[in-house]
Amino acid sequence: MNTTGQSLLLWTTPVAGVLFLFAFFMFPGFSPPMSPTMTPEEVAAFFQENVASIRGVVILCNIIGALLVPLFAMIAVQMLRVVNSSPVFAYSYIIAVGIGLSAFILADFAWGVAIFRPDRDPQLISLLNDMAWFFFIAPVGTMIVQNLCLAGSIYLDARPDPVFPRWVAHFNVLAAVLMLPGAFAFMHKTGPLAWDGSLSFSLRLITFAVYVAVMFCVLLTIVNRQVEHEGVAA
Amino acid sequence: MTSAVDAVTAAGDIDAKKSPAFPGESSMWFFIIGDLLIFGVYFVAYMIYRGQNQALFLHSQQFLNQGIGATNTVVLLTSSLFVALGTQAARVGKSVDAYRLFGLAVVFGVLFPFLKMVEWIPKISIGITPGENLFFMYYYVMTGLHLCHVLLGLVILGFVMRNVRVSKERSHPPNIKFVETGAMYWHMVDLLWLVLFALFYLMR
Amino acid sequence: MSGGMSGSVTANETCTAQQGVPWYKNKKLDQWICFWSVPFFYNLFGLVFVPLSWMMPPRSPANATPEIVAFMQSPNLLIACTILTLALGLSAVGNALYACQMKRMSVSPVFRFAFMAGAMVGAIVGCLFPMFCFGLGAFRPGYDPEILALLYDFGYLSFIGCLGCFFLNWSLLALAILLDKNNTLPKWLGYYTIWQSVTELFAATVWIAKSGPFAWDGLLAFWFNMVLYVPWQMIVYICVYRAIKNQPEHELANAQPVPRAAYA
Amino acid sequence: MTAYLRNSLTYVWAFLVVITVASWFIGRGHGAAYQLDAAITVGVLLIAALKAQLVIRYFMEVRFASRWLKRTAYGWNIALLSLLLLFYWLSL
Repeated sequence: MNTTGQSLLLWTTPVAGVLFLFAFFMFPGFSPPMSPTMTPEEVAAFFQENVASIRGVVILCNIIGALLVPLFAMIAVQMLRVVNSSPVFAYSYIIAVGIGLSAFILADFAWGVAIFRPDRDPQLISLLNDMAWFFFIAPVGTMIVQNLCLAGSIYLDARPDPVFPRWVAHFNVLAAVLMLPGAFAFMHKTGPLAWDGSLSFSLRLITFAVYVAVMFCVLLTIVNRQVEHEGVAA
Repeated sequence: MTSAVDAVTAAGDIDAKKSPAFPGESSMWFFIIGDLLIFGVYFVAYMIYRGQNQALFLHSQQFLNQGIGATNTVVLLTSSLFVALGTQAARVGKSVDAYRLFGLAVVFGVLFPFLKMVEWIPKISIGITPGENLFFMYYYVMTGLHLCHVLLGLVILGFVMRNVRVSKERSHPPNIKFVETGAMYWHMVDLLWLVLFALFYLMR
Repeated sequence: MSGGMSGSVTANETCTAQQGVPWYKNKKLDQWICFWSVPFFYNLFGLVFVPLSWMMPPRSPANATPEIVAFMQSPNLLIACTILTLALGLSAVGNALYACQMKRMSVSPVFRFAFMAGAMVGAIVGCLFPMFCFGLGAFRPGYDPEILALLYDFGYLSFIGCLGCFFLNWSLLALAILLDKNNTLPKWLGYYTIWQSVTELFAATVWIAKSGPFAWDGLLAFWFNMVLYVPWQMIVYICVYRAIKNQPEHELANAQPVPRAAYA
Repeated sequence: MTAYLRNSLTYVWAFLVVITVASWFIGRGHGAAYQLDAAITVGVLLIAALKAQLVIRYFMEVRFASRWLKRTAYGWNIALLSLLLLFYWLSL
């Protein structure tokens, strides 16, 4: 197996990271995040005032979502090297990534359609905005299952020299737990669990950012080790 | 009356005694019986819903083309005959005959979807679609589902022919279990159409 | 909807599958963890769609606007959304179990990869999206009745009318079972799975009929399909249980100690 | 190939075609509006069931099959015919 391609794809992750930071500070809806208590008229006014920046972010997020796929695909490839009795964890992981990514892209599209004609009926703009937030929350569930599958396959790795170090499993469980409160945003309009709250929004996004950064470093090491130990050409 | 036919015609059979107690794979019979039950539920439900609105059903039925329906019945019966004869031939190892007979069955089988299109397209083009009323919903769903069975059956017959051809070329007997399994499916397709024809085209 | 099938096979059986080995050292532990997550998922799934949201059994497409509005604003829908969001990832696990069995069959890998692609799309458009359509109405009760009616139609049609992905998936599964020479799953299950994929075709009428037997709450388009689907889901699950249990040791990837250099 | 013409299956087929034409003759429209007509309905349903019986018996070779299969296949046909006639009668 040649790992040049693996390394190359892996480096799309920092590109996504840079774009993510850029988008985060460019989108006024995210700094500070829009409140779920805004009335349809307020939402419509907000979109009308920030047309250019939101539009930019919608396009960027579309790309960011896709740029993160290679990282998850790399994790899946390495999961398939882990020795369990079957590839069931890796397959679950791949399907869950597909679901989570589609939800993220749908969120992005809903915002994109809202900003395409911001002078639409405020009710419709507000509906699209709500829909976007709903789909933005949805990947929480798939991330939890993804992380637990990865953790499970690491814990059960039968190799004497495991593919992933054990702490990665603990780290994945921790990240899953920290992202979990995000799912409760449907039930709260104010407070830390609302979609702009400290638990559902800040904690979740920080966890996700740290998670991506850490997994990037982990995979970098794994790919390098694969080169070293197995003599696969880099 | 069927036993009388048996007595008269059994002498002409190529080799009736070689027929097995359970033609084809037994799992195919599981499928056939289940499929017959599923269609049976739909047929009975059709009769019940028809009873609630006789006038609508009677009026809508007039738009169906009985000629094509009857032709398609004969087409499927003929195709079924060739499949049955082909199975008999395959059973006694006459691969060349079997191959020709299955070929004829496929030729007739292909006529069915063609005639179905001749029937459907003018209807749809004058605006008679499944959304027209309950009768036409039933008509399109049932004939469409049956058509799916026909198309699947043609694929299966194709595999049966391949099996027979290979046996012809290598001059060993064909895989009779597989031939029978495919044949049973094709007869079931025929069988379902016989009921469909009566229920949709003919009854009042 | 088909929860509670776990009663017939108890957790103890899986633990004693290998004689004298504690459950946590079972070589098939990964498969068993995923396997037992399925009843958990289906129970949650049933909870979300039936007693929490009362979205199922389906309401009539012919309902009057006030009825639709009242339903769309019921606050339980938001709890249902939360649970579904948390549980949706488990649908991936359930489908991965099927994909793993397909890997053991003597068929091309294209079957399991196409199956996995169908599972991804199906989870979004046939499960998450409809629930969100209902949740959106409950989240902001101030929406116009027309918007709520739109979400109502969108929700039900995508839930019950989502047939392409599932037709694909069940056909792939059925075909794989029938073509398989290793007898991983029984042949009759393959035929039963064909009916299951045909019921998906029956559901096509919900996009047309607004009332009667072919509407999304109709006798033929919904209830009859349920009569076929619910036992199928349980039977296929029991068959997968047997397949995992009877999988011979030597077939397992972790059966032999892995030598250090045996990578790639 | 002429052996196949003198096969019992071919005779069955000829009979099937004849009764198909007969049932079409019974049920054909004359250009007039269709009226509820129990005689036509019972006639065509009986012919359809007879045809189904012949196909099951001869083409599907159920006549040589096990008793279990015979009962199931013929039972389906009889049950379907009875239910169809029953619900037709109820709707009259």
